[in-house]
Amino acid sequence: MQSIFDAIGYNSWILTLLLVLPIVGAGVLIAQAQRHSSSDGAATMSSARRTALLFFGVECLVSIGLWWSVDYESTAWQAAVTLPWIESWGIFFRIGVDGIAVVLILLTTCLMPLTVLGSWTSIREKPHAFYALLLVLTTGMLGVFMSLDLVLFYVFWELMLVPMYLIIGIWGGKRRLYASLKFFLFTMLGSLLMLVAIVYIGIEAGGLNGPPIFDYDVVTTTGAYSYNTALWLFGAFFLAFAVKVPMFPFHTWLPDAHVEAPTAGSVVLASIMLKMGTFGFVRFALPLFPYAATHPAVKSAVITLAVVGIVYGALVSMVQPDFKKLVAYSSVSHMGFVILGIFAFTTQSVQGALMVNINHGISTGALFLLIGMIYERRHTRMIADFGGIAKVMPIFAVMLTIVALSSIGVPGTNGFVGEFLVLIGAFRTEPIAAVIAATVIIFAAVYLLWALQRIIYNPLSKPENAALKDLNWREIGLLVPLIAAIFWLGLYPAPVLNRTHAAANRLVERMGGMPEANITVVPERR
Amino acid sequence: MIFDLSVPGGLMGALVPDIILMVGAMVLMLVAAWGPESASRQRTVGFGSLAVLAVTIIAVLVYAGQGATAGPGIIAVDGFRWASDLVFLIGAAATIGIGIESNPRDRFLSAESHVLVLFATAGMMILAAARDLMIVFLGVELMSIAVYVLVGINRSSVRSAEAALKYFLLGAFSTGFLLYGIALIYGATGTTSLPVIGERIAHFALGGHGMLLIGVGLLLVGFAFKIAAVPFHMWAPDVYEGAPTPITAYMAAAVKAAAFAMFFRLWIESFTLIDGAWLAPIWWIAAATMVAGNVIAIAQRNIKRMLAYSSIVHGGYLLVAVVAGTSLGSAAFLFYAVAYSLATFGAFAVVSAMTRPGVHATLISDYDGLWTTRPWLAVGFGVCMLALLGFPIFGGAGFFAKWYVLQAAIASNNDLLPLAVILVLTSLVSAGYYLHVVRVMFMRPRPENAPEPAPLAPLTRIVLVGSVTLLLALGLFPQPLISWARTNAAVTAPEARDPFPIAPTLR
Amino acid sequence: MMQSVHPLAETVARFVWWLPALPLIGFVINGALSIYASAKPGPADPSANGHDGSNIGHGSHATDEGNHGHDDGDGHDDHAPTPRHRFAGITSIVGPGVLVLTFGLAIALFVAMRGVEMHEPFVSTLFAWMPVGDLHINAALQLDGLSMVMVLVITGVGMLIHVFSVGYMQDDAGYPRYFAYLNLFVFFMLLLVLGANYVVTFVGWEGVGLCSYLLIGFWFSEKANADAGKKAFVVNRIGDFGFMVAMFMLFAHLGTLDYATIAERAGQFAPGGVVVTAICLFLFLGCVGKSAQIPLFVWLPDAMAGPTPVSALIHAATMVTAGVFLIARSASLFSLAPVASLTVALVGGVTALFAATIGLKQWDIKKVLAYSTISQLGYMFVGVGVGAYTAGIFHLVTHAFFKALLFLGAGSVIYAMHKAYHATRNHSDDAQDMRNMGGLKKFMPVTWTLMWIATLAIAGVPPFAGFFSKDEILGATFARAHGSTLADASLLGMSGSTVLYIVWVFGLAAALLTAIYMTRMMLYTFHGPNRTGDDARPHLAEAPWVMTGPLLVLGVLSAIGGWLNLPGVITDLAPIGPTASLEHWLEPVVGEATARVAGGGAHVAVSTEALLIGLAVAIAIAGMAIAWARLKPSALVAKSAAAPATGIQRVLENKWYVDEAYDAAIVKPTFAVSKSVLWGGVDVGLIDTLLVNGSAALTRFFGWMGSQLQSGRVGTYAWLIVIGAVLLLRAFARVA
Amino acid sequence: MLAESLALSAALFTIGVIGVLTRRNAIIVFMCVELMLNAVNLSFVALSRVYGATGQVFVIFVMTVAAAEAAVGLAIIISIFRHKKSVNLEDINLLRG
Repeated sequence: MQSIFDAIGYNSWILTLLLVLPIVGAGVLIAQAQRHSSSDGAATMSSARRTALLFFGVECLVSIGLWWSVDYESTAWQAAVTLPWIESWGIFFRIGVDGIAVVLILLTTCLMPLTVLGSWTSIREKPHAFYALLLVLTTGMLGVFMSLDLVLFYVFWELMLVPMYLIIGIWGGKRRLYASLKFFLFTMLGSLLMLVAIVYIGIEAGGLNGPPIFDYDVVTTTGAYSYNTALWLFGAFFLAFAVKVPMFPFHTWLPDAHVEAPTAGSVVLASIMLKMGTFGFVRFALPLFPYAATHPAVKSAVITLAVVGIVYGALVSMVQPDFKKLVAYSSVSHMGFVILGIFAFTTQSVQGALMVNINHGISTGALFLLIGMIYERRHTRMIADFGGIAKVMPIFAVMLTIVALSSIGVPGTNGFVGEFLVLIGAFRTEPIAAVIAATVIIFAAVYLLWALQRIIYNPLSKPENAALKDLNWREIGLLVPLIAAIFWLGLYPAPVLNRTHAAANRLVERMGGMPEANITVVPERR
Repeated sequence: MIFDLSVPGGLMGALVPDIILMVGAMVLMLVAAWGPESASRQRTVGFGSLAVLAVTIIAVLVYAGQGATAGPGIIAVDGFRWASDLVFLIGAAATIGIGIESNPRDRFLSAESHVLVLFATAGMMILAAARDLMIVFLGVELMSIAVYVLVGINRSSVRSAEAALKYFLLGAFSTGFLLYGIALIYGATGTTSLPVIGERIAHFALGGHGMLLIGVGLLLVGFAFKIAAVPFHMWAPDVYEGAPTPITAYMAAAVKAAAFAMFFRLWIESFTLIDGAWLAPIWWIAAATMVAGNVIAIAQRNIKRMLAYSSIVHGGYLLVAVVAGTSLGSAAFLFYAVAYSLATFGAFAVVSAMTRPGVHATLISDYDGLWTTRPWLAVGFGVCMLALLGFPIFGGAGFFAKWYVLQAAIASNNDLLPLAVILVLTSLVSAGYYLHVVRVMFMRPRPENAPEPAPLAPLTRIVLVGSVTLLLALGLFPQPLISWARTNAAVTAPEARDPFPIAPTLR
Repeated sequence: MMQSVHPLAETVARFVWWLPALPLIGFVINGALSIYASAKPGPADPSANGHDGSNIGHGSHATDEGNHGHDDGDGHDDHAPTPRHRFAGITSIVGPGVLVLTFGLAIALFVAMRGVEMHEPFVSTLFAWMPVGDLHINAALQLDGLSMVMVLVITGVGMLIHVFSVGYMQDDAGYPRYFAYLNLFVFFMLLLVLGANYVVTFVGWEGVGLCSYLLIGFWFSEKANADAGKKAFVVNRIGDFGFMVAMFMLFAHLGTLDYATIAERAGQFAPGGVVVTAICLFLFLGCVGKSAQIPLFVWLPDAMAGPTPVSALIHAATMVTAGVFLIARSASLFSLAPVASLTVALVGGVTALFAATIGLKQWDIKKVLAYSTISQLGYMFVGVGVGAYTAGIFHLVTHAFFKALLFLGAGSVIYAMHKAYHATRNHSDDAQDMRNMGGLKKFMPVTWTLMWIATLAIAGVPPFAGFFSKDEILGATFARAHGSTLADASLLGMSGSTVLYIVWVFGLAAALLTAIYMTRMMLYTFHGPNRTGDDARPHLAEAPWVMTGPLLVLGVLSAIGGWLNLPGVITDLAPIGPTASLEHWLEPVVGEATARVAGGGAHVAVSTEALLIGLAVAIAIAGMAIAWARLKPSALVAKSAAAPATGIQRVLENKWYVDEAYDAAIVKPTFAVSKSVLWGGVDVGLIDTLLVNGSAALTRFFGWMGSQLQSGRVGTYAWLIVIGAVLLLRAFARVA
Repeated sequence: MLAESLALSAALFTIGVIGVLTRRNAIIVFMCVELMLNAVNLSFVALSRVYGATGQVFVIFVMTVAAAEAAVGLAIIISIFRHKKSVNLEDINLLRG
């Protein structure tokens, strides 16, 4: 396997290709849009979605090789590319991956074709623009996972913002204007301060006379900031990532954005964009400022926020009348687990956090796709408008149940593996936080099962629901990979864990956490 | 090419581009005045002006390409001058380009408007070249008087007249301050030559000289007025709203750039040694400008007023580069001026295209759902808005402009981090109104009764497409522009020893 | 740690993974059939023509906890003959078939195990599940005495119940779905007992909870059923929380979650130490949830909403006993934590008595059995709590026999009642209410006989199974109170000895009540006059052989189950069988722990032991006699005519209002706080309205203010310029 | 003598400023601006006594420019008078906000 990849030089071009391909796709779509401007809507829609699916499909296929081609144990960046960009400012086009990034990249590339399928019939207005934006968004997201230059990272980070803003704002629901602006401003608030911090870091690293240096490897190893400075800089990064994650209390953009976004928007937002925040912590905020991040006050504050978010998100989820909002708040809860896991600084918890990242991407993505499917049929997301539809949509019911169980974290599904690892790891350094966080397995069951009951169980009392059609082949087909992933990661997560292990361990070691347990049982006195 | 400025020939040689422009402008003025106003004359003079500009640009490029320098004298012959000149000249070309097409729509056909743009540009070029306070004054007035007239050029419009009156009265008022400042500096140092002022401040340790400081303060008032910094900004929204749209763009971009160019030279050549005195005031002016401009812009409904406040705000951002004060700051200014001018002209090209004959107020809500009828117009305008917001990639070079300013601020020895933070936080506020425009264009439905916007006239289209393309291209590959800005950053030019050092008697 | 080669390695034991795999295959097949049927509705197929909802409704005619006529809305085809599911044939073979195979394999394994001397469990590692740093969690199965006993019970009883279900569920529209769930349940249950570490056990633990959820809510279009399923899951999750925390602590302190390694390293814990006590208490929280002990028992009575065979399998014989299993499995830990063990015993004892009191006044036949189950589970916890792990497991096994029999018998009764009501189009009367039964003896003689056997067994009448196991628990409790590490510890300010005596008394009292309520149930159901109604009476009849057959087998087991573990005191007296075979069988697993709990404690004298046995028998018989004497089935009236209960009776009938109390104290406040304080207050109010939109509004307000300042008057502007100039000059003057 | 001249210049300048601030007639305001400029001229002339001709040259420039400015200014004032029939600055506030 390896030799085949070497023979075609796979590692030398794959990352660049992944970034360029969606842009090309967007260009093709725009060209198509010009041609289709006068023809009828159905033809426009089908040409747009076919092109988009083609590009996303190719993107997905070519990316899969990364799974094997990359040396996960190596401490060097894999598939790295360095090109000059803005030399006089010390900014380079420098990309590369490690195990953590590969997994997230694959999550992205594999999920995107599904979002196209999920939008297959629901995007009727300006479909070319929609898919073009989705493609551009993909480049932004992949770029974030690959960037090894702070400025490049920031550019990709912001690159995601506008397409998503437009996707929510143009194709969204009733309150889309409010939601999209809120999304934009929240995210920008965080990232602008990070921008200042990045400039500062670069100039510090460059020294008085040289140009600034933004090379990841340099800035993470040379930064010798005073404690105070490090705290401020960390704070700036923290805010950017905390908003994106989102951590309590910076989360209120999320429910609005999720609810108003079209299905594809919600899926991308939940499944991938939220991961940017946690990825940012792992890749940038923590390695850059290990002392600030492990400062007891900082650490306990972050862990407290994470735990509050976990419990709070779950409790607020329970009382949501809107299914999408419910899932949105549940995201707050799930992402809290990721933060808890990362900041507990043990191998298990960090690896678990990475798993939760992926699991949340899969499960919540699937939930939003499912919501999209019934929304398309009923044009409502209110839980109270449903009930008993398992009778008329049995396959939908099965799918929704499986996905909900995965989100609840029932063992055997992916959800369990992540949460379990986070908690068992976090317990070693943050026992109280872990125990409080663990209570959420109860609330998660309450909010999701209650919603499940009110949607697919209970009497079929609403006449509008009686005629609902069950899922068609396209819908089943797009869910099946997700369901398969749910079980695969639940039953045999070892391939993923092995791939992220080295990178996670490096982080934990750098942060002075507990890479390996050091069990010394001191006999207690009674 | 080295010009000896002490002989008339050398001086003339160093001023060739300026002279080309002025001579061309005078000829065209005669053409314009030769007969009655008419559409064809307006166009003829307009294209003639463009031709003059083109020749001037070529001259500037030739001079810049040859690396022309000069000995001591009253004008500077250096990269900073040529770089600034290019910004003004291209801005003027864009103004005239839009004006040729938009003036008839606005129901005035005065061919003089284009010529006046040339004169104003000549003033700016002189300003950028000035190494003597007298030349500074001359340049300011040449520029300002022409612009006073330009603002009121639409005689049929009461708003235009009101704007002109306000601009004129307040402009003259601020000129008074500027002039008094010059007088006091002259009084304190005994010279009007910028490098000599600098030398004497150093030589005689004038850093705490009261008259000098008050002079500099008054000079600053005049400067702050020209760039519409808070609290000297009040004229700007009214004037920008009342002036013909191309002139508004011209004021927002070129006039402001000229003032900054003058200021950078002034500071770097003369006043680096009294940093301590004026850093704090400019710091506060910059902060106030960013905060107030952004906050008030939020409340605007009229697109030109909104852009006026936006221009105030960008003045504030540039002041941050000024406070940074290093040559990095002036390089940042050059970069910023280009990016900002591109975005401004792009935006005003759209505003001009969207202005309907006889309707004076262009509301932001007129852009509702523009995307559905004129997608590319909306995209172009959106790019300009994001550029003004300083957003990467989609805002093109706008991001790197802001980046440059931040970098200059943070890299300077002065502790400007708080100002940098204010800059980014107020940028967040600015997202509120820039995105509002994007949002009305893309996310609101087009009202049923909304008129179909007229197709983009060719020159306006060139301005828009050119601006947006350049913005985006420079947003992806800013390196050439950075190199250009760096090599042409304002530096202290070599100056012969002060021939007759006279100790200032006034203490 | 690894021994050379395990004696079982080369035997059939290497196929141990087929045990869970077989039911899983059954699940996949049945599940696929179910989905296929609903996705591809064939012509004339009732199960999926967009109206299968009504057919599900039909299915529930077979049994229902509440109002018989719940599906009135579908009256149009209510009495058309209900066609069977089109895949009923395959399902009837696959569903029970996989269980038969599994049971066969279990027997083979059992035989293989008997053939070898085993000191260490046989662990079969399938693959590395979660290898993370020093945390190595394998998907591994463990075969030892304890898991073998459980496997036999699960597959054996499970097989019988599968067979019974073929008859019971035959007309249900969700027939394949039912068997899919049931197979899945067996899969998870086997995983639970076979797991070689806590995490695999936890998979099964949660999995059975999931199946329980799905099966309780099997007829999901009834809100009450869906509610009950959800309640079961959520309450179980409270317990699972404890289980998880226990695992975290184990890993943090011992660095492993494998049973074998934990047993090795448990010695690192100080006996009675805080950590091990906490671990055990958290584990016990898990058990409390799963096994429906106080305070988390509330879900089990509601769980009776599921089909009756489900109640028999999941909510009586197997799943709910998982807690007992877990404590036995963790015996090495519990034996080090006397306080935790005492807590287990005390909770078990209190639950046994408390649930029995409620059982006294229930009218729904399944509810009686449900509370009886809770009560009996309490006994088992007393057993494992006092360190008599074998006794607890013994009772678990016998209980599985007789309680499964009771439930299936009840199912058979309900089946008959339903058929009768269905035939007479009676939608108003409750087929599960004992007040509507009476005198069924003559209609269903087989069921009657078998259920009496089970009743005698549960009441503790010798020589039926329950007698031996219950007696062993009570005896052990008494002995431990007498002297053991438990007796030396203290709980709630009482000495361990006192606690154990109290538990013992509770156990005796519960035994009395058990005898009373079981006799009451039998009397009201089978004896006295019939109250079903004159129309329906002729339709009452015995169930088909496919249902009575399993009953028969269970009847035999209930009768002779006690022979599994005959006490020495009896075999000494009369050599009717081998002494304490189960104890020997489990000795490698729990022997050490049992001995540790017992400490050097004095053995109870044989005479005392005999006395205790006599006391137990006396109590059982007394209870039955009291019931027989006091209760007059002839005085009962049908449910529709019954007067509401008053006083303590009403309190009992309403289950001590525990549900209501929880609702008012926990559920409602949590929701209210979440909704008004967290969502309405913090989220919408504080963060969104005040901070987010507030700052936006403030900015806009300042913007508006600023633009008001922009008056349009040149004078104002000039003033501002001058003010600015003055400020500027002041700043410069300050420097000068 | 120099100090007195400069003081007078400052006083005149201040008077001009106060005039601009207080008067409402556009022409009078403009005259006040002219007063300010001439006050500065006085400074220049006075300073020339110390430093040489530069100040006087400057004065010539200022006067020239002021003349040009006056021409433009009066034209603008006439233009607004055409529209408004008034040169009272209080009446000229169409543009605001």
